[in-house]
Amino acid sequence: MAVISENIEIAKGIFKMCLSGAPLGEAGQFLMLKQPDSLDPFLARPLSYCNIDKNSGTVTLVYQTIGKGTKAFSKLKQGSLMQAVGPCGRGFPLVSGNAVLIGGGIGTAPLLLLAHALRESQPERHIKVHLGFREEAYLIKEFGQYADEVSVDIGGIITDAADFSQAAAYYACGPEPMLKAAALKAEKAGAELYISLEKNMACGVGACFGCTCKTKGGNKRICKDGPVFNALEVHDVL
Amino acid sequence: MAVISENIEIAKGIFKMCLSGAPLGEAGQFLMLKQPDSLDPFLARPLSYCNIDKNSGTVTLVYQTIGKGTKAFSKLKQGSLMQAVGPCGRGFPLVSGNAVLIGGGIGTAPLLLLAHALRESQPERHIKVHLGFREEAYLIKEFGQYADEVSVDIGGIITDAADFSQAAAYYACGPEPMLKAAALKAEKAGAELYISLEKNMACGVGACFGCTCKTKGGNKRICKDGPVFNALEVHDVL
Amino acid sequence: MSYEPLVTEFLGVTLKNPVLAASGTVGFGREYETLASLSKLGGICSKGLTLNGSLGNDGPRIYETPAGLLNSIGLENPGVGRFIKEELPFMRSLGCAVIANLGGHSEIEYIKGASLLNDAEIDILELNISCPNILDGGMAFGIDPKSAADITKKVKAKSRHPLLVKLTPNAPDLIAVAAACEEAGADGLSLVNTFLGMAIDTKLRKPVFNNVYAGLSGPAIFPIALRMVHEVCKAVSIPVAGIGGIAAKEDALSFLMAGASVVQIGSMTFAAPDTMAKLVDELYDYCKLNALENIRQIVGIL
Amino acid sequence: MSYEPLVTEFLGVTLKNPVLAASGTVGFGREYETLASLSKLGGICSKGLTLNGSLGNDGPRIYETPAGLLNSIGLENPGVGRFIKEELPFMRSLGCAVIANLGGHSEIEYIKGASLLNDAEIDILELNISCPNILDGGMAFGIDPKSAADITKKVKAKSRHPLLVKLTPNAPDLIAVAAACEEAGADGLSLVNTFLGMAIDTKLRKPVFNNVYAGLSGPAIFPIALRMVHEVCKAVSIPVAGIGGIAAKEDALSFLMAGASVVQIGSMTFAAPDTMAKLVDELYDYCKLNALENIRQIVGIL
Ligand SMILES: Cc1cc2nc3c(=O)[nH]c(=O)nc-3n(C[C@H](O)[C@H](O)[C@H](O)COP(=O)(O)OP(=O)(O)OC[C@H]3O[C@@H](n4cnc5c(N)ncnc54)[C@H](O)[C@@H]3O)c2cc1C
Ligand SMILES: Cc1cc2nc3c(=O)[nH]c(=O)nc-3n(C[C@H](O)[C@H](O)[C@H](O)COP(=O)(O)OP(=O)(O)OC[C@H]3O[C@@H](n4cnc5c(N)ncnc54)[C@H](O)[C@@H]3O)c2cc1C
Ligand SMILES: Cc1cc2nc3c(=O)[nH]c(=O)nc-3n(C[C@H](O)[C@H](O)[C@H](O)COP(=O)(O)O)c2cc1C
Ligand SMILES: Cc1cc2nc3c(=O)[nH]c(=O)nc-3n(C[C@H](O)[C@H](O)[C@H](O)COP(=O)(O)O)c2cc1C
Ligand code: FES
Ligand code: FES
Repeated sequence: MAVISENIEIAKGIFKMCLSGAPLGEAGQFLMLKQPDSLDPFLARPLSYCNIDKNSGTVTLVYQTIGKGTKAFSKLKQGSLMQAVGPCGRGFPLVSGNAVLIGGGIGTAPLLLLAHALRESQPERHIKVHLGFREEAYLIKEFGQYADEVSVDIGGIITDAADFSQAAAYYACGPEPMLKAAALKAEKAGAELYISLEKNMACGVGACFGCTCKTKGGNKRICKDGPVFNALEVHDVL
Repeated sequence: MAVISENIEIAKGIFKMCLSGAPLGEAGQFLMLKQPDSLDPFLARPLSYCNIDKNSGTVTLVYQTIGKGTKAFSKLKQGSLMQAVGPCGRGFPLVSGNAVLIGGGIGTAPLLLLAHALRESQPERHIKVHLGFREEAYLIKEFGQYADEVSVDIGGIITDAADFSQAAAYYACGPEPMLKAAALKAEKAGAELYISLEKNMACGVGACFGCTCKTKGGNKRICKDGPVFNALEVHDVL
Repeated sequence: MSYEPLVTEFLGVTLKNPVLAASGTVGFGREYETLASLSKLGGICSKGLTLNGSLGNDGPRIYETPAGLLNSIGLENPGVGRFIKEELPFMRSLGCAVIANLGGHSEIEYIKGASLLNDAEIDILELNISCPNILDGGMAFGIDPKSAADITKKVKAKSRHPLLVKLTPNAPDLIAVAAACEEAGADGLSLVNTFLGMAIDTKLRKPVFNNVYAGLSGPAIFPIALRMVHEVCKAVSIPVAGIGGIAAKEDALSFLMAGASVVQIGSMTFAAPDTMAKLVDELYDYCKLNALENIRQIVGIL
Repeated sequence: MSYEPLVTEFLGVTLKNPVLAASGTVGFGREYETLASLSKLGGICSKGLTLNGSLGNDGPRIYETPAGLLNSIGLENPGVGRFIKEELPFMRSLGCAVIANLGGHSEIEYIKGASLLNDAEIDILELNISCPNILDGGMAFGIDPKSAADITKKVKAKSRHPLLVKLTPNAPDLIAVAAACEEAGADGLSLVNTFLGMAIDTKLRKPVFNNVYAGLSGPAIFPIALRMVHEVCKAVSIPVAGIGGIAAKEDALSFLMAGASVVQIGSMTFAAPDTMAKLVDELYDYCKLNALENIRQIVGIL
């Protein structure tokens, strides 16, 4: 059982939760989180690793309050227990060379650990981050720690800002229309793009076939075979 | 919606919760309490007023952790909201003259407010309190504020200690076997005894007929017509 | 003219809104009058009545379950006569529609009860042929299409009130029962009553309830109740009152979209007494936000 | 000799304990091997297999409900052949009993699937005539006593494995189906599969699931499932596997006391993967504390 060491609102409706004792994982992987001893909500909620401090073993999650589950999370106090199953899924491949990260809204969360990991794995590469928000930006300072350039857009269309002709690999996470636009642009430019998909989940570990999506390589479980896919593989289903 | 201003363990498995903004009531009445926004547990839990500070409007409840509901209560932090419906039921009549209060285990809780009320309504009367506990005593100091004599018994049979020939009225709250023994002794001695009954409740306000008990005067709803009854009235059903 | 998007015609009765209190969960209105703002509602259903009244079942009557509860009240009620004298005047004073829920152990008891209610100023008669907690009668009438149609026809013949027949989800062929009741003259159907369930006291190694089985209600049953209401609404053309596990606005909207003209809220009132009043406000806001002239525009929209 | 109060004979198979993982909730064991300590269990049921495999249903497949969930997986599976080659060896390596759950769209598909499984080292064949999520076949076979008996008899004739027939709570007359399956040669019955339920996306004003209806499971259904298992256990004399909403020890004990010889845990594994392993420990402690020589002493004790 993990313990909540911090749980604060960092922007309107956006919370940061720090856990100690949670399983550690890679950028793009996620945890299935649930308040123990309550059947309401019944299912665990998937949240991506936003950052990990390997020294202290602290996992940071950043989440938006949407419905019942995330609202209940936001009310938990420091010291509360949290059931954390993971690391779930396959994360972002760390392609060597320059990288461009494109995040929309709460989709920025997993990209922070990705920037962190890209920087660590290849300190000299250039990392550019495009972040788009509806109203209020967050995590900007944190991205500054790892990225060379961070451009922030509020209210616009973030994929318009990105140039798909420069980097070795592109990574996108955010709402489906954004992913779709990115996938189209990347395909046209022949760029390598990895995107993170979402679907309602029951088990989160690949056992229930509840989150299957159609890909070029047949049915894939988003929770186990994803959530990160090469955009070419899932292009049709977006 | 009431707010929790304090929620601490005062003895093993016994918690004291203070609420501000909860409806006020009389000794022997109770509140139907529920954590808002959660369906687990589904029903509200009845807890008796243990004390009331009329100046600050603070209600004190003392409860034992039994199952799901009370365990969940024990985990709530200061500042949490609580749905409090009440005041429910009819409380203890404040018979004038000397009084003897007999409490077993968590049944002592409502007797504290009773001692308080008896003292206030007739400052010169003599109030004797017998308290019995399985293992650990609690609320003893608090009873000392209002009662002339407080006798505490651990592990014994509390009704054996009480003399039913001296006071104007007797009040008992505790496990059913204790109430039964008290009712028998009181009847023999011709003493006036009021007891507080318990039964699983759904509404707590008299609407569902879920807590009916048979009395000499016909079916009575424990939540609305009780929980306090003259022992003679319910003797047969104990 | 003011904007009144919630006004609903139901069985010829004009309701302020389509939110009703389900039978057995608000007694005869007194206890929840203020707590649940009953006068704000479209209507309230009385506790199930029987001709001569009843003391109800012995033993435990309430048992909490995950997101619901089992009950075995057994129709404790003062009888139709005393209802009319002692309870109805108060119910009427609330200013919302009054629905009398009538149970019974035999055909003759139903018919006499319904006849007696002809003397009473109620808006709708809800025929409860679905109570699982009495051993003879009750649900037995609602299990089988033929017996359901039979009692519906006979009560309809005697009653001057619009007739709402309340169905049980425990019927082997619910759609056949619904169709049979429509055919037999029911003016509307309400469903679901409680699901037959069980609880065991594992310490005592015996059933919790004296009757062994009891009725399950509450949010737990919502997905099944919704499916049944959807099925029945497609099968009949009389109006339906959707019941079962409604906890919040989304649930009520779901029932309406599935085809129910009104909804009844039961168990959730125990958990949060302001549920129904809040729902009325939220449905109003929903209509406004979605520019609906009347809530009926979403009824059966699926 | 050591104290082994949980060892259970079931359909001629010796199980370490009466705690099984329900079909469809642990896949073929790989993903939950460590998380759910599968090798500690009495056995695990495979995901529902069909002769030639299936890609499952399109659209949303999972929808949370109060204390439960609706699913519309639609039997996504690799087919019996690939199961035997690719999944069974791993399942066998877990060291608990292996139950193959077999679904189908037609009689011939069931029979061929069962025949193919004669080549496989499984302990029990669970005949799934209760899946509500495929449009033809599946539950259709389990709704009616005659068709249930028919398919049971035919599969029994072809299969060399002990036959557990999994029943649907959506059958109009569940007891008749159970009795018919017993009569037709079933060695045991498992129940319940999921309840037909519905969810509506009120924003889109359409059903959440492409198939409109889906299967409800989880603690929400526990009281109804328990009642059904109790009814069936009284009606048949073959062993029963009790399924439906088990979340904790009390629930499992309730099923056993109602007459089930073993229990299967499904949805709760999603919510808390250690549920089944914890249950094994707790049942052991229960036996010890209550001085039971074997857990079977409480089976059907009501
Ligand atoms: C792999 C993955 C990683 C994610 N990482 C993050 C993150 O780091 N931060 C963050 O804020 N959100 C993240 N999400 C989305 C997050 O899981 C949902 O917002 C959350 O489950 C909503 O739960 P709720 O109870 O608040 O909402 P409700 O709408 O009440 O949830 C009802 C049901 O739908 C599911 N659901 C609702 N929205 C989504 C969604 N977008 N994706 C998957 N299931 C959903 C819930 O899990 C639940 O089962 C991630 C989703 C996935 C699949
Ligand atoms: C009028 C009244 C006043 C009470 N005052 C107090 C008090 O001041 N302090 C205190 O500690 N306890 C009091 N109780 C008992 C308290 O309500 C129960 O201990 C509590 O409801 C148990 O809930 P649970 O979820 O912890 O237990 P669970 O056993 O999980 O509860 C399951 C269900 O049974 C009901 N239930 C269980 N035990 C009782 C009981 N003894 N009486 C009524 N319903 C019960 C619960 O309300 C719930 O519906 C009072 C009970 C009544 C009826
Ligand atoms: C305690 C209780 C008592 C009930 N009594 C009656 C009754 O007398 N007559 C009736 O037709 N239905 C009765 N019902 C059924 C409800 O009216 C309703 O059909 C059912 O509870 C499902 O709705 P819900 O899930 O919103 O509670 C009762 C339900 C409960 C919980
Ligand atoms: C996601 C999911 C998939 C399921 N797949 C199958 C299946 O393939 N075959 C089957 O017989 N039952 C299947 N079931 C039904 C379960 O085995 C079980 O009967 C049901 O969920 C009730 O138990 P529970 O409440 O413990 O989950 C499935 C259930 C769920 C939730
Ligand atoms: S959520 Fe179960 S397989 Fe993905
Ligand atoms: S609990 Fe409803 S009448 Fe007492």
